[in-house]
Amino acid sequence: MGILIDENTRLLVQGLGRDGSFQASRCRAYGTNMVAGVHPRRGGTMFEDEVPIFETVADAVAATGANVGLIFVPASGAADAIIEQVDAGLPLVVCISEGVPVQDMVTTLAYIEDKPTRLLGPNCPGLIRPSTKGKIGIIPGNILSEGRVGVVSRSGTLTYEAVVQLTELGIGQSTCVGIGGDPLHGTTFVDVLEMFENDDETDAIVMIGEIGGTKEQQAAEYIKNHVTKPVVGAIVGQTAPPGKRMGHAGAIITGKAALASEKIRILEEAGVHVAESPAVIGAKMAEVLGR
Amino acid sequence: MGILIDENTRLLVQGLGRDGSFQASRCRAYGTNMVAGVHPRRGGTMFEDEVPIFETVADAVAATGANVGLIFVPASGAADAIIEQVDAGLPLVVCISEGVPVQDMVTTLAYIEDKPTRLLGPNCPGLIRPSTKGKIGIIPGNILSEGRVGVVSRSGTLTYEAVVQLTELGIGQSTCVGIGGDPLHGTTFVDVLEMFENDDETDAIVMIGEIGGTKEQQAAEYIKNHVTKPVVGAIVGQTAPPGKRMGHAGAIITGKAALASEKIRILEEAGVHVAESPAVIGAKMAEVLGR
Amino acid sequence: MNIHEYQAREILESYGVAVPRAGVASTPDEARKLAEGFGGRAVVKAQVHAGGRGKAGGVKLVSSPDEAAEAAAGMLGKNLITHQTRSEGVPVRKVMVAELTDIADELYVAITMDADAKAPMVMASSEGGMDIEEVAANTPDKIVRVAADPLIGLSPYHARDIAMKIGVPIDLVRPAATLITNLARVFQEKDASLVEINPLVVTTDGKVMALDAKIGFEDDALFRHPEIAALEDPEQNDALEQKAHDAGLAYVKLDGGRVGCMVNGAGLAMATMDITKTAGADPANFLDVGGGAAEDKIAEAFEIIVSDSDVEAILVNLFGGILRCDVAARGIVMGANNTGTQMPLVVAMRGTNAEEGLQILADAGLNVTTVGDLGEAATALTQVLSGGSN
Amino acid sequence: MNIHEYQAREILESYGVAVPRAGVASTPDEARKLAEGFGGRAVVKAQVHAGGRGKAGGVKLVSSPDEAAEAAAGMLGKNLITHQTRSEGVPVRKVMVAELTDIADELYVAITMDADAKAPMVMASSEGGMDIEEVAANTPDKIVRVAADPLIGLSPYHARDIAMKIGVPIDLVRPAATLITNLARVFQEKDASLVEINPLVVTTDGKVMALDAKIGFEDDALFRHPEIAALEDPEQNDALEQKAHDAGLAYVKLDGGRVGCMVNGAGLAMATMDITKTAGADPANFLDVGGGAAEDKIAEAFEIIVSDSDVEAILVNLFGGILRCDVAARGIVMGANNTGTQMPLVVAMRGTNAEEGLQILADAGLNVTTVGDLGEAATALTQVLSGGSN
Repeated sequence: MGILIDENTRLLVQGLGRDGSFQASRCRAYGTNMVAGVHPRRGGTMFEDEVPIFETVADAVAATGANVGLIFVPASGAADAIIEQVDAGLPLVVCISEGVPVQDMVTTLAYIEDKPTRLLGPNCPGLIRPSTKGKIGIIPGNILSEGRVGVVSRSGTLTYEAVVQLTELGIGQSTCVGIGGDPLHGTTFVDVLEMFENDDETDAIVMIGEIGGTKEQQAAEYIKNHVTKPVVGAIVGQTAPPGKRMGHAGAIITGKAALASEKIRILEEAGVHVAESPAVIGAKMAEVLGR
Repeated sequence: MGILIDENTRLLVQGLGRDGSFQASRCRAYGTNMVAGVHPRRGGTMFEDEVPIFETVADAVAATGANVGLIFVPASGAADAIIEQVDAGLPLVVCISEGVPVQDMVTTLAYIEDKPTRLLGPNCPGLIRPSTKGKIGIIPGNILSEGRVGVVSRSGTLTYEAVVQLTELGIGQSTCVGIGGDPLHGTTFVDVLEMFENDDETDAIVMIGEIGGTKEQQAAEYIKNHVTKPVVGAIVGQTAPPGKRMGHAGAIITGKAALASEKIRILEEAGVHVAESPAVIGAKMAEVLGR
Repeated sequence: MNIHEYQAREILESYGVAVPRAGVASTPDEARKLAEGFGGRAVVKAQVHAGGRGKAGGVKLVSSPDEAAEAAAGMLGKNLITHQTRSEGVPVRKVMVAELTDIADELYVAITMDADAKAPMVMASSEGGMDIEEVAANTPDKIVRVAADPLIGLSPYHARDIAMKIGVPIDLVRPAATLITNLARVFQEKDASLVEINPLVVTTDGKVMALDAKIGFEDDALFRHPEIAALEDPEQNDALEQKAHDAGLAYVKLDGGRVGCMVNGAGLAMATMDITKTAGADPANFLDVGGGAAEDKIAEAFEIIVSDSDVEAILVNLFGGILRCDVAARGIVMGANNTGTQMPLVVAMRGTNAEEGLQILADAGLNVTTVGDLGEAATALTQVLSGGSN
Repeated sequence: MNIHEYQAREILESYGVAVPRAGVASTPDEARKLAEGFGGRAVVKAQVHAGGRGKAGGVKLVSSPDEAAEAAAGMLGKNLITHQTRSEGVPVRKVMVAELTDIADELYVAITMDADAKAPMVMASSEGGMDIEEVAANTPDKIVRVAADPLIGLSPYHARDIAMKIGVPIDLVRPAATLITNLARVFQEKDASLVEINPLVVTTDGKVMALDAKIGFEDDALFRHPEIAALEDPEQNDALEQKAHDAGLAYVKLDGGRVGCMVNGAGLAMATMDITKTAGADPANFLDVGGGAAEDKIAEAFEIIVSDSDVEAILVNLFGGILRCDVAARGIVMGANNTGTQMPLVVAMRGTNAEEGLQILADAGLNVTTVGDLGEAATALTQVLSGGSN
């Protein structure tokens, strides 16, 4: 079964600048079926000689039946790109762009609330599913191995770290999802936990959180009440001082609930196996799985 | 059965200035159960020694179980009052205020779209239902007689004219609803026509339209497909010149569809009995009813 | 409320919309100096609240400062008569002098409020510089219509899409889209009823520019835009309409009618106008005295009707509610006394204190025919107009 | 981005928010003249980007122009040290001199972004003039919290409700509500991260006024507010943080740490900091070099870490992706050469061109301990810090 993407995934990439083109190319190389690109000034041309580029998302969807959108446009235009993809009816939109103004996300999240589109991100690495060779985003495909552990994280490179640890211990992954480091984002921990819980390809879950906000608390609440599969957790930022933003717009300690220690406590209360340090996420999962 | 209000109607009136107080008093005199007033500076006092006044709509609803809101606040605050009443969960909100900025209504109508509240107005005379002695607005109670004809209109005083004609011919009314003269308003002709069609207290319908917009066309389309009860129609503004606003913000001829003659043609095509002049609305209904 | 082109140009400029360099002149000499500043070649445009200026001689291309002064002299202080003005035309007090623009393409874009979409609607076309209603009638597929979202406004991607669809060259799509987005911001932030750019031009040196601009504003929202309200030019309006507006009355002068109408309520006022037609006459005006009019306001309304030289008879149709008929009657008597008119009145009064009101009119010795309803009013009016009397 | 109080006051004033009369002075003489304008009685406030000024001597009440000059002289050109500043304090270049206000009541109102509500959140309290975090901790029921609607903003009725709940006298509820609505407009239209008025005062002569104002802005949205970006005062920031910021690096100086951290990715950077802790040391900084850093940017990041005098060892943890490890290694070598440092480096490099990168570091003769993962990094770091070596 799997989550978010499958064999029928048809990828549309919006924003084919230097980084966007590089990453779109990597998605294709991993095996993802990219069916369309969107670039207002390059409509009518081809991407890598094989994928048609359109002026607008609506045109691209109409012509190619694309069903997943991936956004690499600059932050100033990212919210508009999300809305364009939502209006075009794409069921899944993944926004990689970092630095989207938070007020733009206030508007955008409210706008899409009653729309049938799921948004992942912004400021996220996207997702990857080894079993179907599906990669929507920038997670390096070579570090993954196919398997039955789902990974969900607020961070990009830290996710890679965790995946490497798992892979090195022979523990493969079902799907790996980065929900992003911004305080206002689309898909949440709870959303992904629910998908993994219902996914027959996933046996256990790694959830990597960080300081700031209360999304980990909401995840803990959900895990306690709804998740039967084992969850290994990690929270980074134990050494971060209060009031300082740690790179991610959302990673800032603004009160007790935002502290790493508080999040760890609540996750442990919810039955999550919290790794003692980010170096032992893989080891913790091996322990939990009895390997 | 009846429409919009019934024996359980509990009226809240917001905006108890000179006109609002006068009209609230008339509603009570007609027999309407007014349970609360709202006025920020008069919270804790009583209206006419019997009805408590609250500072906020939420407080008033919580304390009194009000289920219909009536708004008389000045136009500049009318949209905010509508939103306050919607947020307080009132299922029916009637806004009498005239001159509400159209951009305020753009926002307000979009805001309430997925809320469970029905809005009538703004810039409307409200509604009145003789059988339950319910009056929510400013339609003079003394001109009505109880009966089985439903009346719906964009105009205030013209509605009174039609009601007087009916009453003088011995034709009583079930409910009389003014949807208002603004181009952007809540409840439409189609909404009220649907209610009358489903109302076991209504045998026939009077619908009074005017120049401007295409709401009468939408009504005609609905009547053709869904209304089995006889409908007598009237359209005023046959002598109005194009491009000039006839008092009502919505009463302006901006193209062919806005013309009275065009609306009459389409209503007649839909099977509506259109009165030859506004002077014979009652006579037309008498003819249709075979009296 | 309407404003002049030069005022619209300034508003657009403050929103970052590209417009030609221009200035406004009240004298031929000022026009000369402005044209000098643009190197002599310029366009001189009469500033009036009406379209059709070009055909009426209100727009002149000039190729020297002297010609600019001459063109301005030919417009300033005169009345300009176009197909959109009343018959005597409207006075020209100012001209706008603008630099000439080398045009590669003329496009059209406008924003209005759309009652069905319940949101601002952008209408755009590749056919700029023409009468857009003709374009809409003859080649409707050349009009692009996109509604803004009521809550988040016009999305940039929509603006880009519109620019592409009306044929903006691909390299200019971005500035054109920004311009369209800014027009939508003007519309929304200033409570406009219309923002119309005709033509929107692509210049030969690769710019997108609003060559002519028309902006109208919602009267109901002027209270929150004092800077806009201050732009009003009462002289451009019909004198009677302006007087009624100042008195807070909804009044519209109708050409060629001879029956003055005085009614409370817009719908009933239109019905009353229609009734005069069935009586074989044309209404001279729309007039709604409103809900709670006091005696002196009624008197003023009456005087405005009487001072219309086309009017031969007056049809009064009042439905007492908040308005009390006795108060209205006293206002009519006051107005009649002030003007000394002996014009015949056909009067229907119903509702609050109607009998008292009719008695007051009768006691005042006015030339009144009292009727009971709209049908009787039509009959009575026919009699009155055919020379019959009560 | 933060701005000074006097700048925040000007923004509020432009939105119609009532503020005390005030001016800004760079010299004692200017302060004297301002105080004269207010009749001598005034408050002199040091303009620094930090709270806690009162207790630190940065706010002085004066009763004559001379006293104002004296107070200003005591602040200007000095560093002010408060509990919110770094240990050496921040320089005072300007003071604000404001008229004294006769206060009847002190209230509190602030707007921040709320991630759970996904909308701006108004927090208000009857307990103004105090540390609001203490109020929240001790008497949470004295804090009113109301979220603005994400699409239509803060409704006037909500603002009115807030004003009533925090005890604004009934006759002043309307102006207080307007003030709160205007704060919400500032927050939204200027892309603020914080608008805080503490205290919001009710004056003895019946006005509602923002006596002290703090406004912060979202860095990510500064591109659309050049007028706000221009208000930045780099001198108020930590010098290293400012240098990193100018270089486009996300860097935060951490007090008392001795292990410099150089990482790509914010999450991995926090993880790396946490790992240093497990190795028995404190991290000296947070540093994310970002996704696609070029050689010279890496070099600059390295130099910033080295120039922190607290740093004794550096932990490099890079995950090659868009970032290529060979490029990063060359940047590190460049930075090491530029600074001449011999500091021990513990380096984990994984992903794109990792082996090539490690080889470059080895060839350069730097004091490098290479590790394979985070766990090994902790072990190696412990050894390095205890004087052991590779």
